[in-house]
Amino acid sequence: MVYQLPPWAALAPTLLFVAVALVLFVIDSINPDTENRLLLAATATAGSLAAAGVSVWYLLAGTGEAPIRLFQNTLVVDTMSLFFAFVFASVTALVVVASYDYMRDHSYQAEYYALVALAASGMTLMPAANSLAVVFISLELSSLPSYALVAILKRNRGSVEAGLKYFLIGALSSSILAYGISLVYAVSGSLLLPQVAEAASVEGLTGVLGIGVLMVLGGFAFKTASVPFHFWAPEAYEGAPAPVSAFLSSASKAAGFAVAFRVFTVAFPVETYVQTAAASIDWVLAVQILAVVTMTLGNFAAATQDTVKRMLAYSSVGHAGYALIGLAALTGGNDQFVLGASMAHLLVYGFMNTGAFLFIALAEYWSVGRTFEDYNGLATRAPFACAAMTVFMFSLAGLPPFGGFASKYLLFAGAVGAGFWWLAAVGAINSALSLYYYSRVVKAMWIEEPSSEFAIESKPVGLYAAIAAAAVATVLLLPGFAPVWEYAQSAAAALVA
Amino acid sequence: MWIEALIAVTLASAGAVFLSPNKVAGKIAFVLSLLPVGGSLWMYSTYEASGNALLEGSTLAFETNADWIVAGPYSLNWHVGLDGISMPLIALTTVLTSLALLASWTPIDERQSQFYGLMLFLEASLLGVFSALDFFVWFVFWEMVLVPMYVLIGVWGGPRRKYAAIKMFVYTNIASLALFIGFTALVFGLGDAVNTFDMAAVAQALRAGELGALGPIGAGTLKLVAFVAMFVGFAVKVPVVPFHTWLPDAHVEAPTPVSIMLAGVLLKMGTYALLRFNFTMLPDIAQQNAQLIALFAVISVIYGAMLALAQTDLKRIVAYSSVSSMGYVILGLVAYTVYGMGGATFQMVAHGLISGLMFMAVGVIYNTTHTRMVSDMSGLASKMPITVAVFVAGAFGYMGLPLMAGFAAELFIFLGAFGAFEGSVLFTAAAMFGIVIVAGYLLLAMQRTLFGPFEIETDYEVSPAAFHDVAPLVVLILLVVLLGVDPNIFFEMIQNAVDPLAPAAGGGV
Amino acid sequence: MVPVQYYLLVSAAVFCIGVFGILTRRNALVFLMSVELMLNAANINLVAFSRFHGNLTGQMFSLFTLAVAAAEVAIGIGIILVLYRNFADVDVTNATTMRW
Amino acid sequence: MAALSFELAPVIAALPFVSFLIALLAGAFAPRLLPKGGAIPGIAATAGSLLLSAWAALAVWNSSEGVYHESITWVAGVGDAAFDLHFGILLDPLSTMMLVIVSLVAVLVHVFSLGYMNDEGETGLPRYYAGLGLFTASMLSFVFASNLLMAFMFFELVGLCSWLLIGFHFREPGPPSAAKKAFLVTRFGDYFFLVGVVGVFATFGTTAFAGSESFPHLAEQVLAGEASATTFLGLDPQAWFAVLGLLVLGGVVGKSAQYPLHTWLPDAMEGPTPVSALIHAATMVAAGVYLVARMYGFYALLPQVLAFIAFVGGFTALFAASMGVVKKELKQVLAYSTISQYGYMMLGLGAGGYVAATFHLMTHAFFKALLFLGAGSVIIAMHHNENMWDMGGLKEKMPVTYYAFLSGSLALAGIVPFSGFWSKDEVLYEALVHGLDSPLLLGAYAMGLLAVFFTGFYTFRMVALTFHGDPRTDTARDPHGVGWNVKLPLVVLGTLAAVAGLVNMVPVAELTGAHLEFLHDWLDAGPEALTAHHYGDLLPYSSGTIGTELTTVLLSAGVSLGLALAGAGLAWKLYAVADPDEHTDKLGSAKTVLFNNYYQDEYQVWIATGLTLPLARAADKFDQGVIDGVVNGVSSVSLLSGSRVKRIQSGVVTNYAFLLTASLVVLLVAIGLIGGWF
Repeated sequence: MVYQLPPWAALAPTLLFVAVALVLFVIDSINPDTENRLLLAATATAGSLAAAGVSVWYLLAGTGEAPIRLFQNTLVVDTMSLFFAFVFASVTALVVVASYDYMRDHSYQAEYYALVALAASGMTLMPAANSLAVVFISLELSSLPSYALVAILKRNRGSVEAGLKYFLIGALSSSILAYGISLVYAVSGSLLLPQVAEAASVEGLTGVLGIGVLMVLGGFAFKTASVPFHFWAPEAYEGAPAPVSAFLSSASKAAGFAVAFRVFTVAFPVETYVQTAAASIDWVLAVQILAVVTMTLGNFAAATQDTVKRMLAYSSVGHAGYALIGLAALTGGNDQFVLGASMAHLLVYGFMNTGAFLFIALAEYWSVGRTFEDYNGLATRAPFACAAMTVFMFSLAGLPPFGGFASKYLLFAGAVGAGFWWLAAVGAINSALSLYYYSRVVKAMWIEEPSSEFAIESKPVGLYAAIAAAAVATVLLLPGFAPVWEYAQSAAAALVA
Repeated sequence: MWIEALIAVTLASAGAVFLSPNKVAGKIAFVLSLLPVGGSLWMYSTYEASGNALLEGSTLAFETNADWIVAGPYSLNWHVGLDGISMPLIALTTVLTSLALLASWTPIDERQSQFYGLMLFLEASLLGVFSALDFFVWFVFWEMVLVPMYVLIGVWGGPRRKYAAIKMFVYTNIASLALFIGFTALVFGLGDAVNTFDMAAVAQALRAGELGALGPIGAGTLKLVAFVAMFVGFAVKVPVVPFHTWLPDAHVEAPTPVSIMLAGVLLKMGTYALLRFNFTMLPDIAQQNAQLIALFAVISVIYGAMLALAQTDLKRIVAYSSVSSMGYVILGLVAYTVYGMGGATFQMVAHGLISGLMFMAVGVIYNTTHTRMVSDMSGLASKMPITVAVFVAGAFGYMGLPLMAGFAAELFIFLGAFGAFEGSVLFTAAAMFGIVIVAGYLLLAMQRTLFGPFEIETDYEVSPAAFHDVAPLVVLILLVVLLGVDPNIFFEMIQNAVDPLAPAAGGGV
Repeated sequence: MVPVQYYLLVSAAVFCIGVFGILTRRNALVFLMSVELMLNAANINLVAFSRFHGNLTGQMFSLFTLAVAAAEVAIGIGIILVLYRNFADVDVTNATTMRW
Repeated sequence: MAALSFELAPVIAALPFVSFLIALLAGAFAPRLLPKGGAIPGIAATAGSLLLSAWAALAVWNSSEGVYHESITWVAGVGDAAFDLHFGILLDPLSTMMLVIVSLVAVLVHVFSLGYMNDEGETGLPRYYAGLGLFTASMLSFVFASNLLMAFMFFELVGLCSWLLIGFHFREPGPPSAAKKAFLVTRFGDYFFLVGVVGVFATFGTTAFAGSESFPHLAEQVLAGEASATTFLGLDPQAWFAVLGLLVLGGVVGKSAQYPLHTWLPDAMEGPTPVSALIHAATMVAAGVYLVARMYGFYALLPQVLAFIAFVGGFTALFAASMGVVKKELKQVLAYSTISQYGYMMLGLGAGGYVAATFHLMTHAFFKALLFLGAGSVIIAMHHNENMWDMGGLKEKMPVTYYAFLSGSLALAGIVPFSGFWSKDEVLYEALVHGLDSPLLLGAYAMGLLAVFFTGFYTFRMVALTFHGDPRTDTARDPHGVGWNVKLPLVVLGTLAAVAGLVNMVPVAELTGAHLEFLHDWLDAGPEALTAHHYGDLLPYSSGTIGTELTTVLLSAGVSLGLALAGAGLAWKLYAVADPDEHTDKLGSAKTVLFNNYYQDEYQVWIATGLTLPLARAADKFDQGVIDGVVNGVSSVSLLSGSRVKRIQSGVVTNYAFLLTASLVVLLVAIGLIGGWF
């Protein structure tokens, strides 16, 4: 390569999102009453695709293989951060494209897309954060626009209620996180993750440090919608506009995991904190408890829902439990496999879960109704979209030939490999239960007779395109799982090896 | 590349049929399904392999081994190939699918293109299951089977189809998860000895005793636990009593062609996997617990047969008798003799053909009479003679009439099992009593439905079945007789493939 | 010089007061205030230990926290406004259309 | 030329099989092209088999080794300890004799069927002749089978054919039921047989009947301590071999309708009468006894088993004969007589009378086929009414049938000089001389002897009621005529029934010293290991005599003849009158028992429908309720707990805050305690 990009260019995905947000603000300022939805959506789409493209390019070019450290090591760009940047950017692109149709009657178009872009920029920063300060700020940067996005349907009681709950729990959680950070700082005297790792050797303050660590864990648990910080999730996902639900349940969750992976492996490594500390801070055990409770509660609650969207909301909680296995099965030894599996799962999950919520968006667009019964016989009206939804459901349930199969089973394999076969077993039981409620959707669409007459007047291009893209990605991610796995493994290697 | 081509052609056919109009989907699907039939027969005719695919010193037919996912410490390979155990099952799958498609023309009268597309998709998955030699690839296909099955039962099934479909779906999925955990635990327990999920590598390392501890679990316990997990996982699929209750429901509700596939091929996945995994990889555990496993087998045989005796629905009778017949396979496997294990494999093929035949015949009767209850009809023989003749022939095949495939298979199993391990004489003798009960319930059902004065409770005109309904029946019965008269068509290659497994046991017959 | 443990105790007390407020008050604005208390408890720690450790990281971070808190309040007030518009109250326990 | 006749041996069985295929295929696709519904190909095929069988018999006689033994490998075993499975042909005096008998009876039955089936306008003739063809083919293959496995296989096929033919009139309710019963009961016996076959394989690694690698030979060596064999269940060779012998015997008891598996046979009368003739005389029922004779070299080593065989045989002979005395239907009487006669054969075999039993097997084949065909003729005449009380006086109307039937009856009753006398007498003689040292055998002999009286009685009761006295119904007064195709087989068999006994007139031989034991010579002609002589050496019995051997012979013959005459005479006195009474009331309470066949059917039906079926239903209930209940219960419990657990999401955000905080505190405390922070 002749020309070497400057180091800050490693933050290109983040910068692109920030730029998109600013451009949208500019457009909005020039013509506040613009009716040109296409321009706004296209700008946002272009920005997200560019961000995704840049992430892929960097990954392929090996940019992150030697971590690029910026701003006095408070930001680090490595394979892992680029990997997640790709996840966020692609989910954002899907959401933005879908929103073109979904938000067609909305009056604050530019603000909507700008908020999405801002949230995305916060998310792309999160996996790169190498300082607890950056962790907190990037987390807030992604959260604050999200609150607004959830409540953006101002006249819709559901949306507002969802926004309120999300916000209140979020505020509480972020203050817990902040307090936790302050306690960790109290013991370690630094906010840089590698230096925090050394705090484990401080004598006498294990209790303070331990409380700090668990409170930080709580802050991340909020972001990932893990029990007991999940309470906002069912309502927020149900009440929010469906594309926003997709965004939150896929990208935002993945961001929470990304930051958690880095913080817990770099700042609170298992070797020093859990195994050799003066008094053990067994956060792995805490995560294991959270993982088991999260997947169980999420799946069991999802099994008996009446509305599809809320079922998906709970299933999203359940998937948080699966992804937590990545942290819960860390042993300080050969952790790359399971951690990488968890990352790969989050990527696949990004596509399949986004797709599923976008199908809900489509159904809401058609005013089909919210319950399972309302979906009865939908396949006779919209076979293509229903086929895509079937792909998402089966993939979420972990069935081949879809991407969710590979990632989920490798995740379980990772847990077994780490010696936590019981974690995999609990996951397995939950997974089987999830098959039940996912297949309820399939059953409603394909097997049941239509219960009511409704006409589908239009087939929105944006939604269809987004759903189709997500479905194709979900299918191709099984045969094409190799690159995902490869980069997930090297991303994990960047943290634990 | 032949296996890939076989699967790809089947998948492409599935896609083509999906897009074809409903009216001609059945015909297109049948014609397209002849391609894999031809392919598998060609493969059979050029088949050249020796030894067991998972053990040292084997050469496989049509083998491909390519990287699929290589990253981190473990690699997953696209590894497929055939040995004497899988080749017959591949042939069975293609042939039975074709015939099942033909048998679908009459009963499937809505959403045909979807139905036939899914059937072909199912076939592709099954071909994958029987040819894959890397665990992960195998598992992909193994689970892939569930998707079309669920929809096939759920959409085109009987009145309780939704219940049956979801039960089958969830139950067998739990089983898959159990076996997945069991197997991966073994792979990871092997530590650095094996860094792949290749079944052959894992099997050889396990047999070489390289299993170490996994976390807090010692090697001995790990072996046992993994064995149990995998056994339970496969036992659901087989199904072995007491994991069988999904099967009758699924059978009764499934449309005829799906029942044919279910009984004919899908159940064999379980026994095939038992042979490939439990009995090949952990022979010491299997042999230490031979009596217990044999007890499961005997209970399956006798209890399944007793249940069949109590049924009043023709399809349920055949469904439960499948439970009974698959018990013999378990007995043969645990014998660890060439006759026993070979007979078990042969029984997979034989039972596949015979149970397919029985379900098909019941289906033809149902198409005409619109009832399957034994009490609702009698004397069908005078109205549909050819169907009844084939039904009778199939039923006698099921009872193990000599010179039909079922007898050969059961005989091999009995020969292999008798005296193979401590107490095997009694277990074998007990299992053999199944041949009396099976005769009892089949003869009873036939006497009531097929013979006696003609009567029927439904208002449908009973007339002889159409040619395309009868033709697959006749083809099947001919195949059953052919295999019964000359089992060597498959048995020779089967023996060759199971022989390396048998000496591990030492004695036996 | 005041021992650093005292700051810890004070911050813990403030934090607990904030939590107590969140758990007992139903008014959304009070809820916000309580959250501010909790954040400030964190700030107390940060500033105190910044001094204790002899680096400015903590103090710098507390400034960020203040800024973020302000932004949070801004969003919060916005949401409370639309809450009031839709539910005619700022009682956070009123909005229970979605549950189970 | 001998070689060619042996080479053609497979054709003996293949010919009827071809006729089966012709009848089957032509019947399905081109019924019009099938001459006489398949009878002509069948007759041609069986006649061909008869000729080839006779030729093979001659060849065996002339061959230097007296045996022809060829086999092909059906399935080759792989591995060190494995054994091959063979199909083979064993032609020796015993098998060729049986081949001739079977094919002869088959030809005659085919011819008779022309009259009984074709002329009566039956439908489904191709199916009928296909069944006959397959039946004959299976039986012939069974007869020349060179090993136990092959024998078993065709034994089973014989069972299938019996099912097909007994249930020929499938539109009526009775025949399908009878067919089912026949198959099931014999299957029950065959279960033991199959276990035995597998056991023989496991023990000896071969099931061949003949040769140095045959299982009787190996067993002999093992018992002589010259070789060793694997035994199971911790038994010593002698006991284990006895177990094997008894297991195989299970199949014999089933097929040859010995007590307690005899119940299928009377029901099997639902089949067309020619089929009954075939089943009883030459094929199915004969198969069992033939099997014991075939592997006599093995049984001869096992004294306990022999005693058991003899006892079962003797008991069955008496037991069945006693039931025959009260039956009303012509064919029922014959059915019980069959059971009884096979009991004699078993008695003979068990008592060490290999030649005697084989002799009786042969003579019985002739006279029983004759009696059934005669009965068929009567049934044609009576428009398919089988009740003897509706007959009477048919003697004048159908003389050919009468005299043929009478010949058969005299043979059955054992009246000198008809064939049955010679063979039955020899059986009883063997039982007597060997029984003098063995009380068990003597008991069996006593039962057999007593049965002679009953046999005479029911036989002549049957003859008298059918042919003598006044016609008791209009049909009997004006019977339907029968054609040549009915009379020809009757004449042939009538002659044979009268004279076949001459081949082995033991008493005469003893009396005169003349060499008249042709059958004995014939059965001694084969290879050493398969000869009657060799068997005699193996047998554990010692012979006793009453006085001299001559007096014993005469005494035995005299007593049995006397009893037979007494029985016959009593029947004649009671029933050969113009208007006979039933006389059954004189039996008192025994009458009910006899009419109900000692409640044998009842308890067996009870085992099937009163015990097994309820057990199956209970299993079904258990399956649905408990096993499936657990499965469904797990899902219900899961869903219920799901609907409970989701209630935690109350919708009130302050509750969420509380739960969140509380959980965090709990987690903190728990981890803190575990970690030892405090």
